[in-house]
Amino acid sequence: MIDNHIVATVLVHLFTALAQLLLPKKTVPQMILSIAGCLLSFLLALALFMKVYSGGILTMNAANWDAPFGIVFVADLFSSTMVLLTSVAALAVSIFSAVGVGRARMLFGYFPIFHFLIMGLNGAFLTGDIFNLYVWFEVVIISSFVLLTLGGRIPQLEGAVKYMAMNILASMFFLTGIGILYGITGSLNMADLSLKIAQVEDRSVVNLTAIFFLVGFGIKSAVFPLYFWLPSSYHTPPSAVAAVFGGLLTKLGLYALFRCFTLLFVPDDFAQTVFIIIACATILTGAFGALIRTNIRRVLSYLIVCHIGFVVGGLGLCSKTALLGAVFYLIHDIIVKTNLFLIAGLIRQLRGTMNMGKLGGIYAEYPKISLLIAIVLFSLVGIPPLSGFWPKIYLIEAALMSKSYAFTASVILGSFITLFVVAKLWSEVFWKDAVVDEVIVDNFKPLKTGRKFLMILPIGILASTSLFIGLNAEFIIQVADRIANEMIDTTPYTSAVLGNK
Amino acid sequence: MKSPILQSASRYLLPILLLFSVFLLLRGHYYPGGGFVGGLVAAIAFVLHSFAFGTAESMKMLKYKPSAIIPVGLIVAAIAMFLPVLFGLPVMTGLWIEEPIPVVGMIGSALLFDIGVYLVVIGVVLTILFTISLETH
Amino acid sequence: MIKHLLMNLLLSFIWVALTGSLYFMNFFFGFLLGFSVLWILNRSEEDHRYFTRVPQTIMFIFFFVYEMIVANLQVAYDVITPKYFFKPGIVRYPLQADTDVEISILSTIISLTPGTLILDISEDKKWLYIHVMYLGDKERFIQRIKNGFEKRLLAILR
Amino acid sequence: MELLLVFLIGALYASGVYLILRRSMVRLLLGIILLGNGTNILIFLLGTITKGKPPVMAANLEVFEDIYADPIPQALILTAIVISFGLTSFAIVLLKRVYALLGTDDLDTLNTPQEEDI
Amino acid sequence: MTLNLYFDYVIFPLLSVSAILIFIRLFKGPDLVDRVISIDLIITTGIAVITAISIRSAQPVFLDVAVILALIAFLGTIAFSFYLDKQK
Amino acid sequence: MLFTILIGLITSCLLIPLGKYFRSPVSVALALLPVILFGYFVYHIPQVSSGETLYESTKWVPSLGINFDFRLDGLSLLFSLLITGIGSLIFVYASSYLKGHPYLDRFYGYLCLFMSAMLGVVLSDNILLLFIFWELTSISSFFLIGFNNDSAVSRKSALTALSMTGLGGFLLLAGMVLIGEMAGTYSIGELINASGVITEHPLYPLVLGLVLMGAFTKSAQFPFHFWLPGAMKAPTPVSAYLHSATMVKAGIFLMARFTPILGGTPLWSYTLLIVGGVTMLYAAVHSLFRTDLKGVLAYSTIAVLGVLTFLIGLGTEEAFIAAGTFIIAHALYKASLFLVTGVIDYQTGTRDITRLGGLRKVLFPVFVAGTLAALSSAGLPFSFGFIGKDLIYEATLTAGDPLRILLTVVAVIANICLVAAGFMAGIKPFAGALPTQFADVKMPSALVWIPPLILGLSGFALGCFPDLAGQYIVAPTVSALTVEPVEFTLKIWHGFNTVLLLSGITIIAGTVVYLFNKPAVSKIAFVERFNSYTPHYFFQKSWITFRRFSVWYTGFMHNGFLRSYLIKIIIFAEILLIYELVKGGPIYIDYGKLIPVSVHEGINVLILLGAIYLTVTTTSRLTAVVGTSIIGYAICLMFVFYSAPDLAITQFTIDTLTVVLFVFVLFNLPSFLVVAHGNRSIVIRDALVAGLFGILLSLTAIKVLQVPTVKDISEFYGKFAYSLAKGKNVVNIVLVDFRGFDTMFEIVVLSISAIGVYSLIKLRLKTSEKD
Amino acid sequence: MTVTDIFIAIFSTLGSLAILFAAIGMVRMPDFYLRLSVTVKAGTLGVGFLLFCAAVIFPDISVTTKAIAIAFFLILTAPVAAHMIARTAYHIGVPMWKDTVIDEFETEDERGDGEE
Ligand code: NA
Ligand code: NA
Repeated sequence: MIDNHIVATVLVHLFTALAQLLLPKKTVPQMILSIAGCLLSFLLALALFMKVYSGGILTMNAANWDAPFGIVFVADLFSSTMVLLTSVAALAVSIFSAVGVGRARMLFGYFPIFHFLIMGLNGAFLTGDIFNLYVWFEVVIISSFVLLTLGGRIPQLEGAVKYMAMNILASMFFLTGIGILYGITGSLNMADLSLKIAQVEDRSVVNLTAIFFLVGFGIKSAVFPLYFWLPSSYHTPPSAVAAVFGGLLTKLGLYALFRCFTLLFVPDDFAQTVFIIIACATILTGAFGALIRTNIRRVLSYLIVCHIGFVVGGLGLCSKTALLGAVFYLIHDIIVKTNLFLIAGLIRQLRGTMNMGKLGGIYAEYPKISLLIAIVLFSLVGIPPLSGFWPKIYLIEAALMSKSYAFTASVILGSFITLFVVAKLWSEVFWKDAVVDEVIVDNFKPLKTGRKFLMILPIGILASTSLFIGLNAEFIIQVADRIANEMIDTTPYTSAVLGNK
Repeated sequence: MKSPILQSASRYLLPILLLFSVFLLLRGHYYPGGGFVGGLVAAIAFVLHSFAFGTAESMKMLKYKPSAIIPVGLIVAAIAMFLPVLFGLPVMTGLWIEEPIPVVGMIGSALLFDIGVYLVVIGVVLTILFTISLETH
Repeated sequence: MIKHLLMNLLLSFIWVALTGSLYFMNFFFGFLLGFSVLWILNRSEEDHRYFTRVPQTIMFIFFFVYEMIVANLQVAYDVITPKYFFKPGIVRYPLQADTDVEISILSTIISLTPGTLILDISEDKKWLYIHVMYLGDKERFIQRIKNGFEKRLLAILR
Repeated sequence: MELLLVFLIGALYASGVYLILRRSMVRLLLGIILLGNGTNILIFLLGTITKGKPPVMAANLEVFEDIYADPIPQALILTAIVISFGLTSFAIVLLKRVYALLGTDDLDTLNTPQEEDI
Repeated sequence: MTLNLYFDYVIFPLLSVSAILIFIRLFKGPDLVDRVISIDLIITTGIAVITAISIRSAQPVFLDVAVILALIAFLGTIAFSFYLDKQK
Repeated sequence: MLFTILIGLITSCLLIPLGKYFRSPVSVALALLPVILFGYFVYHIPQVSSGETLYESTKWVPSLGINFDFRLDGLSLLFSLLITGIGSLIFVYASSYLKGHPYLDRFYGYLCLFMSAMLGVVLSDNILLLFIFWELTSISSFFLIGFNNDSAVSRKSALTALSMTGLGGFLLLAGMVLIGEMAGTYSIGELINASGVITEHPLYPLVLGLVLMGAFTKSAQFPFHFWLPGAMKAPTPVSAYLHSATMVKAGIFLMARFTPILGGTPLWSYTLLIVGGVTMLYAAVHSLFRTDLKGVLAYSTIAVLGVLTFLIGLGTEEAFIAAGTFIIAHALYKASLFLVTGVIDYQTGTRDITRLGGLRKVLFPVFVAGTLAALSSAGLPFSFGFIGKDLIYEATLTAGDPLRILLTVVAVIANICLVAAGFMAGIKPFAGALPTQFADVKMPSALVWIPPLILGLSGFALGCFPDLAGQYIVAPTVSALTVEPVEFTLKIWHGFNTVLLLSGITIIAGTVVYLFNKPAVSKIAFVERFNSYTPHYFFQKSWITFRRFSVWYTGFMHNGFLRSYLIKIIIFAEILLIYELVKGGPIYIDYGKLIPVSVHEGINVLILLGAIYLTVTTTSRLTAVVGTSIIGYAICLMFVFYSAPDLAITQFTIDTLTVVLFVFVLFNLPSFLVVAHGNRSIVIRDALVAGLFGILLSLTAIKVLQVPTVKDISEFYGKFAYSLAKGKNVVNIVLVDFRGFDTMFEIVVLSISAIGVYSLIKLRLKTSEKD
Repeated sequence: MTVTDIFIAIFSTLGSLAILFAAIGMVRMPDFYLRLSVTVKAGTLGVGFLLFCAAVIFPDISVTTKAIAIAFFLILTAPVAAHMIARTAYHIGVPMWKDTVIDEFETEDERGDGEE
């Protein structure tokens, strides 16, 4: 079935970026284009999601070559959900950028690169071809390099060097894995691979291949002990950029990890054990780090790591409940983490710093904004019935079911530290009086009302999305449940792509 | 480091390289070559020129900033990619003019796409090299 | 002169078309044929440069190849025998050629001939600095280049 | 021949890894380049290698009559080469900027203390 | 003895030995410029090898590679000389 | 019932935009909310007391079995009445107590939220739903405790309280999920039926531990009690509401709720008995050493919570009756005492017992309220406290346990201390001479002294007509715990028996202790000497150690050195690869399938290896670049050997351009890689790690080479390249047609990197430019 | 072997030998300038011979033109490259062989009207 709709979000971002490249010196039209593009892409993503939700998996054979001969794009519920979430996050960040990103950065290609990044993410979620996935990964990586370094401050560059080295290493692992995969199957189409890998007699070769994907995607997802790039770099770029990074980049790694380890390789006992160990260690690592940091974005960076452990654990448990929980967590995390980094940016706008020691008094001065932020913070912790709560039930249930007490304990400890850290953050940043001997640089107050609104609006959009996820958990559970089914039974996927061959 | 010998050499090498790059571009469908290599060779032609005459001189010769070529190339390629959608086909599907044209052979969206690639590569390589060169020297 | 060259090429192509075989030797043969025809036809015209220059060029190429082989052999001999015979040096060579094209072609040729290598050219383009492997006598070397490559080259180009 | 290439791949990966573990940023870059080359050859080798049969049809043919080298790994590597050129050039310029700002390419010095966070 | 065998046992070994010798110079240096001209000559030898392979495998397609090498190999040398000149 | 919860939530949400209208005394109008709810619950008393349980259900998250399932049985009713009843008085009290506070509206918002959450906890018929409200109480109490957010101590207390209850909460969640897993349901009604399945499950101890951790942390049982005294930093209405009547009782409620599910086993009983007993003794004794009024009350509250735990642990019908009664009694007198304390604090500016006295002369109505509450707390006849105390002794004495004497003794000792503490809080400030500095203390608004007075009076009212409470509230409560109807009457007079004797002893001994135990600063100093043996100290120390470990661990893992990160990544990959390679068994090579080596190919590889060696070992940047470029050229040649002309061309051009790039960039760097020479052992280590990686990759490659390859896709390309894609260079066809999408976005990658390079070099932010 | 084959064998051998001489020269020559002097020409010549073989063996004008193009490009570029690197070497002071007889470039430099 020819359905160009699948790649529509990709194309929208591509053409938005191209249009912006043609207007390099005009920041306001770029802004408008960006928001319009994101809005359009959001609507398209929503339509795609609805279509897939009601009608099942959709495929599109690029260049009209049947799978497995050409590159195929597949919108199953997992990918279309990811695209939808990406679109929501992108829309929010795009609006925030209008105020949150300086003109100088806009003049040097902030917006086009941002759209290329989103395009890359969408492409990566939708592609059904492993090498094409690599290309999308590279689009994402190079865009993130550029966004990370845009501005060229010393900490930015330092972060970028580490970020770059480890991400390129990850790509190397990924590409090596693709090479081996082609060597043993002669194919690149993921559905085709799924069938062909099952037929390979020498399982140890398959397991070896899996390791390369594990390490490659593991680095991207920032799991223990591959996570170092994340806390080295996420505190450096402008907040709008950090928001995209925090919300989406590691999730792409997780998405790929899930795709690969459900469609291509089915984890054996060893792999499951590895995943569980990784998950526990990741949670603890993130928790320890978040506990001791004082810069908001550094804290958030470690919290990202911590919560990635939750999701990876779901993969390690590999039961339906676990996958459901992991997917739900992923959905929740994308929205909340994006929002938190935007909030960090807002805080910086309000006070000129992100150091908890120097912050304070925001609650007294901006009570309503603070309460809005509180919702997001407590969503992150998983205070019921906010969004982070539901997946934890599934994760704990799955962990207890498979007698994985270490993981259960890690989830509890991770949740507890998150709670503590968030409460402390609230108390330090919002409750505490403004620190007396610190000069408060409030760049928010002098803004025009419209621009203030543009800064708050995206946070509000994302917060309401979080609320929607939390209060309408049944719907999200339905979606996650179907996604988990897709992961466990891949026949619909392969037959949708290959036609019942 | 202006060398008259290099300068005069590059004066005749530049057109040769450019011609050759177009040659590579056009026959890519049949022989080794294509948009990438073509673009790289064309870029090298200008790089050579910049070695001989200085980057500022090369920029002057190009008239447009090399970075302006990038979006043009991308748009050409994107059009080639998007064109089939207008005919109700999946993106990227090859569209062909029925009759082959002498020298080039079959003309189709693939060639348009290759031209886009060619332009992008020129733009990219020159942007990178010229930016660095202008900043440093 | 260009007119003649084009005409000659046209004739070669016609020949190729007539014989129906685009084989290099055939084309070359066609070219020679065309050249003789043109030469015969244009004997009365004043501009004879084309017809003198083609043989001159061919002669020059042969001269160059000859020089190259001889010098190569000399160097080859020196390279494989244990003892070094060369007396290297850098010579300042006064140029007669003055246009860019002339200078480049001349320096290319000098560089391509074994034993000599252009190091640099003076700002005013009057002098070449040539690295020479076997520098017996500086003046003799300069004369050899002047009467050899440069003279023949200028004869063709001017 | 394959074994020789296998050995070569091992050497490329090993040297690449060794170089990225150095303190110098230039070496880091070189290491990345070597790793990239190693990966490319690995893909090339594992996609089976064929001598003297390029996947280009002779002018008079419309399908291959003989065996030919697998074009897919070649296309993949080509893409990979070009992509890594993009990444490498960015990385090189990053090196340049870091050097310009910090006056060193010693990676160990890239540790602005946390107190300087905004 | 066929031409192919002649190439395998004479031409390729000759060229290979040359490459090794040049590489020794590249290794020894002593100056950077020595290494640069070694690269240059290695590429030239490469062109020769490609031509030989093209003949040996009856695939004129490979000559296309040689064309590119011949046309742009010198750019590296120029770049190096540019570097050395500027650095001084 | 859902509306009882929603109404509070909605009110608190409405207070965000409309708050500014409620910062004045108008706020007292908000008390209508709990009053109405109280009325609602009172209305249901007859139904419930007749043994009926009311149910209500609204779909929410059916997949998880979490719906708005509510039940109103005796237990819920008891707590609902307390929550809304005392809540009404607190709402009234607060409007005057916090009059003029700039954030009064927020206070009411939190209070409404909290009340709803509490109602949710007690009304839920689903343990996960219960948990949801449970966590909401933690959060809303966090905001209430930290209400005076400009005070550092306040913030710290809020944080500690949230941490303790939060940690317990997560454990509770795990326990509940496990229960659900065992019984296949989260519904309380169904769980009660499935009780046997759970108690006989091998994981029962774990479940019990998890659930009780939740309950103990929330209801401040030893050794988790220390957050409660800290939480007294909250405004007094909060202390009165949360820490006497409601939130801390949520833990008790939980235990009661789970009694029919998890209870009845020795493990359950002994755990509760021991924890409850230790808590009540520890806290009761502790309360005598406090000088802060609120401190005294806090510790006595903890002690009472211990008593309640203890009673639930006893598990007899008598114990349940006692617990039910005592909950009411305690709520009434403790809330009253807190409110009285609040008035004293508000009017005199101090809560220090050593400085207070004689206030009856200036604050007479308050004095009445305090005295009534203190007497009820002491368990004097005609007070409801008296009934409660009697029932406790009855419960311990009829425990039928070999330990009943011990239990009774423990109860008596604890109660003696509680009597003294009650007097200290309710009588001491009013007794004796009025210090001169308090002579001009004014009478507060009636809104402040009426609520404690009502509470004190109702304590005595119920004391006189105990069966009113007994029949309508306590009995249904007990039957909710025992899951069968119970019959009993609460009487003031039981005749002369052991219980009366014990009551008498308690009151007399308590009064003696009160008279001889002079609160003094020296005593605090005395207690502080034992600080390092307290659980609080232990927890603090552990937390500090934990933090230190975090600092060390984070510093160790994330030490700022890129190469340390990279080596960890590589070693991780190596471990996995080694495992799989070893597990995969020996590696075979089919030499027959290999292509023979030609001289030039071999030499090419040799040169490659040499160039690699040169690149790795050289100390000159430029030589390293020369080395890499040779590597690139040799690879280009290799591509020619193996039929890849397109690759060869691309590799060559790109390699040349890379050289140019390097050259452009490198020349202003120093030419020597001086920093490269590190510690020799590091070099060896890195070389080993790198070498191992190479070997593993080679072995992997060899293994993969043995797998037969499938070529159907590339054959398809060969077959249709010309007929369908109209080209003869298949690689190029793949690039622009078959896999054109790759190429399209590959040029995007290139473009982005060009933009990046451009901006990296050109963009220089001024320090003034913000993000 | 046909006549063409023998013809090709001879010329390819010549070509390879020329390159071998260049390589030997590369190793053996005492200074940079001498090495450069040898290599540029011998290398070009060697390739030229081999290209001639290719032109002969493939009966196709496109191959012939390609061979000519390669040779032409080499002749065009090799001396330029050699000149550039030699000049640079001289500028940065790469030493000449001890037996060098005359260096007029140096005197030029001293006169001060050398480049830059
Ligand atoms: Na000799
Ligand atoms: Na010469």
